[in-house]
Amino acid sequence: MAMYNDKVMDHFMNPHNVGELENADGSGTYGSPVCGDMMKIDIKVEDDVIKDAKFKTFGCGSAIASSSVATDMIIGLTVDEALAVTNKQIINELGGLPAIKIHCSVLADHAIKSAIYDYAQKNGKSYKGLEGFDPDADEDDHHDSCEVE
Amino acid sequence: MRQVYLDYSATTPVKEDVLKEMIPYFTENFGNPSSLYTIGAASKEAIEKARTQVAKLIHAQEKELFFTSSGTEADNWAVLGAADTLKAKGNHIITTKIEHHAMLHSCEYLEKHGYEVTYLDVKPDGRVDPEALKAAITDKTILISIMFVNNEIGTVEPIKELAAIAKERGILFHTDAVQALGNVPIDVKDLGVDLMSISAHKIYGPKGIGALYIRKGVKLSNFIHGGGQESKKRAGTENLPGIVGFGKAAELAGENLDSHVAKISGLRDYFIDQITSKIENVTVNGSREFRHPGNANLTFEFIEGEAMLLYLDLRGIAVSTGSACSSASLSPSHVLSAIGVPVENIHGSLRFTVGDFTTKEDLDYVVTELVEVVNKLRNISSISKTKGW
Amino acid sequence: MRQVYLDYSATTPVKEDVLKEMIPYFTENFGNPSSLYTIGAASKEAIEKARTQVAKLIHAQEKELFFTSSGTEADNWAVLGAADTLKAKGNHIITTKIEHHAMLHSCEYLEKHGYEVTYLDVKPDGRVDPEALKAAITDKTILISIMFVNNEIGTVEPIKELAAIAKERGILFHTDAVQALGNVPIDVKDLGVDLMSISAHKIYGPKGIGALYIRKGVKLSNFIHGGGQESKKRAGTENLPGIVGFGKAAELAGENLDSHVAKISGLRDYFIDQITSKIENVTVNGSREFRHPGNANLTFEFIEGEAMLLYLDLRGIAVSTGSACSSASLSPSHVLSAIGVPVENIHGSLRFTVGDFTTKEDLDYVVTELVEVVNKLRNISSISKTKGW
Ligand SMILES: Cc1ncc(COP(=O)(O)O)c(C=O)c1O
Ligand SMILES: Cc1ncc(COP(=O)(O)O)c(C=O)c1O
Ligand code: FES
Ligand code: FES
Repeated sequence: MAMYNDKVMDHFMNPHNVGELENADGSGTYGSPVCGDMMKIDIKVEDDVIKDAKFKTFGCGSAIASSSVATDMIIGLTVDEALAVTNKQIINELGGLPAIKIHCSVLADHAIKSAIYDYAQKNGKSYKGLEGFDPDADEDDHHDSCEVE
Repeated sequence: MRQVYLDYSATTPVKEDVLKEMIPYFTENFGNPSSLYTIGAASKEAIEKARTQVAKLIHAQEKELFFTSSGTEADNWAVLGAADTLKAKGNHIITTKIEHHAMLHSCEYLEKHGYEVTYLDVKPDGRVDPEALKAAITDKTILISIMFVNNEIGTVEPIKELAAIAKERGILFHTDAVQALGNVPIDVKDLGVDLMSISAHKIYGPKGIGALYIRKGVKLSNFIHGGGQESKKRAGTENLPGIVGFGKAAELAGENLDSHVAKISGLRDYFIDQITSKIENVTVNGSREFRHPGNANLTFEFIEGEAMLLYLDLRGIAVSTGSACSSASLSPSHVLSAIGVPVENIHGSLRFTVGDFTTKEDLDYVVTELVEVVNKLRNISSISKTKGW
Repeated sequence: MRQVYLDYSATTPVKEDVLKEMIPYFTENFGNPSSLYTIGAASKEAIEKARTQVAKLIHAQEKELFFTSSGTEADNWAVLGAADTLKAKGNHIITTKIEHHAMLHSCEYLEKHGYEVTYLDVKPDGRVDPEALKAAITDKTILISIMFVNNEIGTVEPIKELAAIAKERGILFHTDAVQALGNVPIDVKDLGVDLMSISAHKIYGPKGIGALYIRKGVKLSNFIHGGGQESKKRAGTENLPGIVGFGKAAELAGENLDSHVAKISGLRDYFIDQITSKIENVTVNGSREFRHPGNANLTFEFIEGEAMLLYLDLRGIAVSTGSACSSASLSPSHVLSAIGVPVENIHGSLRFTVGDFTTKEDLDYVVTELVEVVNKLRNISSISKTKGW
């Protein structure tokens, strides 16, 4: 498959961390089936460190691979570190994505933020990386971008 | 690993018998058909033989058939040519929302150049309502273009009835028969169409060769200007081996039409039965009755088409999708939209098309693999029946 | 009987190595290049490889090269596309009287649609005078199109100089390089052209495939509308084997350019020497210096070209004529007219073009036969040097 590199294909074929966490500390959903991509992330947090993460994604190869590698990346990070993960890092970790598929990695980056937002809300915490983050507002942006292209 | 090609509507392999006919025209018999000397005349004869073969498949006269470089060029010629020829008469064109991009983008071009285009809705089964066509006609209507068989959902349109409406109003009627050729019987006279586009690579002929049928008496501006080829109607040194291949492919398609249709529709129906009985939340898109014999367009809810396509590809299975995510433009299938498939379901739609080289064993293999792939992807998916969206 | 083909400018046979590359793409590797699955991706790769091969021959970037169905289509696209893109800027186009019909008839079409076209005269040697070009430019000039090498008399035009004039005035410059490709070195950057047409069947590639070079940054309306092929600039399922063949032919043409030119120009010069020394009242048309290496366009006074052509054909020799009588239109060669050949002499003109498979023995045979044919026909002719017309 010329479209995706081997690493992307590997994460797509054998995604890590698929599923849901019972008693998740935080849970976030991002995207919309209308756009063809929707990702849900559950996280387990202990002492401000992400101990576990699981995802479920409706989407293309790139969306699934991004979800897999993004959950791998945040497990073991502190919440602040996880909030600092950008879609660019996700793409780098995957060894690159086709230009038209870049937005699928944005999905993972936003879903992580949404899950942490949920965790912060439930536990009365605040993080610098969440300043100005509004999970619902962003969803509209994403929706727009999926309609235009 | 078994390799199963189920995308015959995208393109077909050239049959050995077709290639065999073509080969000599690349090397020994390479003369320019416009040349007067012997090897030129031999090329000219080969072209005229092919014209007879192709004309026969659609019951046209040889003089009414003009070779082009593709179905796309034939569509462009028909609509842009008619718009130019008839501009004094009017500037309104009627087509449908489910046409191939060759038609839709030609119409968009015309819209930028002073023409008005009505894109007819279709019914949920994918068919055009003749009453809707009647209602759309105005004094300014100069061309009606409605495809014969849709390329995504395989719907066969009521062309004879639609062409009669056009004729009654004295309006030129074009049909894009690229998917119809070799898959449904075609008789241009009986259908009553004025213009018809066809293409060789959908009937086991070569890519890069098509034709436009222009009914005797119909005036149409040229589209490609230059030398006097094709009775001065379509310039450019003729694609000699391509034309010869189209001729042979058309001859075979004519001889095999009945057995081809019986075979592939049988396989297709078997496939749909297997899939719908083994996988839940699957729907068949488009009319079951008026349908391309090889086409099965299916929606698998809760999963995305590109992901399925790639999983299947790794198992040696080639299919295509209506999902936005698999196309360069990222816009979901306009055809599935037009028949009212919800956008989220369009993303989960695949087109399987069965062809002459498909076997029952191939389909059994695909069914087994597909069950696995769908389960696996539904497991990964954030959407499911119980949870909803 | 010996068969001698001396019409390489009309078309060339496909070389065995080229055909060998093409064959698998008809049958096993037939996937639609727009499809995402493996066999589609393999087709896409084959197309990109061919694009690299062709781009290299003209020193273009891959992204600047778009495959078309012929040189004719490339010419149509260039001029009709530019006219459409730049219509707000002006409606004046400059070309020459000696262009191929693909350009001339496209220009005539534009003249019927509100454009004005200046057809430049050429000097008696067939070359455009740069001063004449300068003088023809107006505020409304949007495109200058001048062919690189003429197809009848083989004249090589001073494209670099002419393109520089266009550039200075900010006007788009197109060249029809169909006859130049593989016969003169081409470097689009060095030439400074914006658009360039080429075709495969003149360089031992297949018929029905060409390309348009569009310099990076140049905006050009699409000509064939539809699917997203060729970076959304030229629609239609790609002629996969044709493109692969063009690629291979271009690779070979690049490798062999020097030896090809040396060989055929040597043979051509030998041929002209033989003919002019053995037959009286023969003239060579067009510049001897700036000339296609294989081209010998000769006027045999007092006889008519079609008669010669047919007599030669009976002796296994294939050549072409500038005579009206051998073309469907019966109008004498516009090229020979433009360089001032008297009409009665145009009728007696033949074009011989030497190519890669021509041998000295072939030419000796042709010389012998030609002497006979000319004598015989002059004997029959009602005109002669002594008697006058
Ligand atoms: C309905 C329809 N019209 C037109 C075309 C274009 O034909 P071609 O591929 O020969 O350009 C196709 C296939 O691609 C088609 O399915
Ligand atoms: C100078 C020139 N331009 C254009 C063409 C047309 O190219 P094609 O035969 O590929 O249509 C030809 C040859 O026929 C030619 O010699
Ligand atoms: S999910 Fe649609 S393009 Fe990636
Ligand atoms: S002499 Fe017969 S056509 Fe010219």
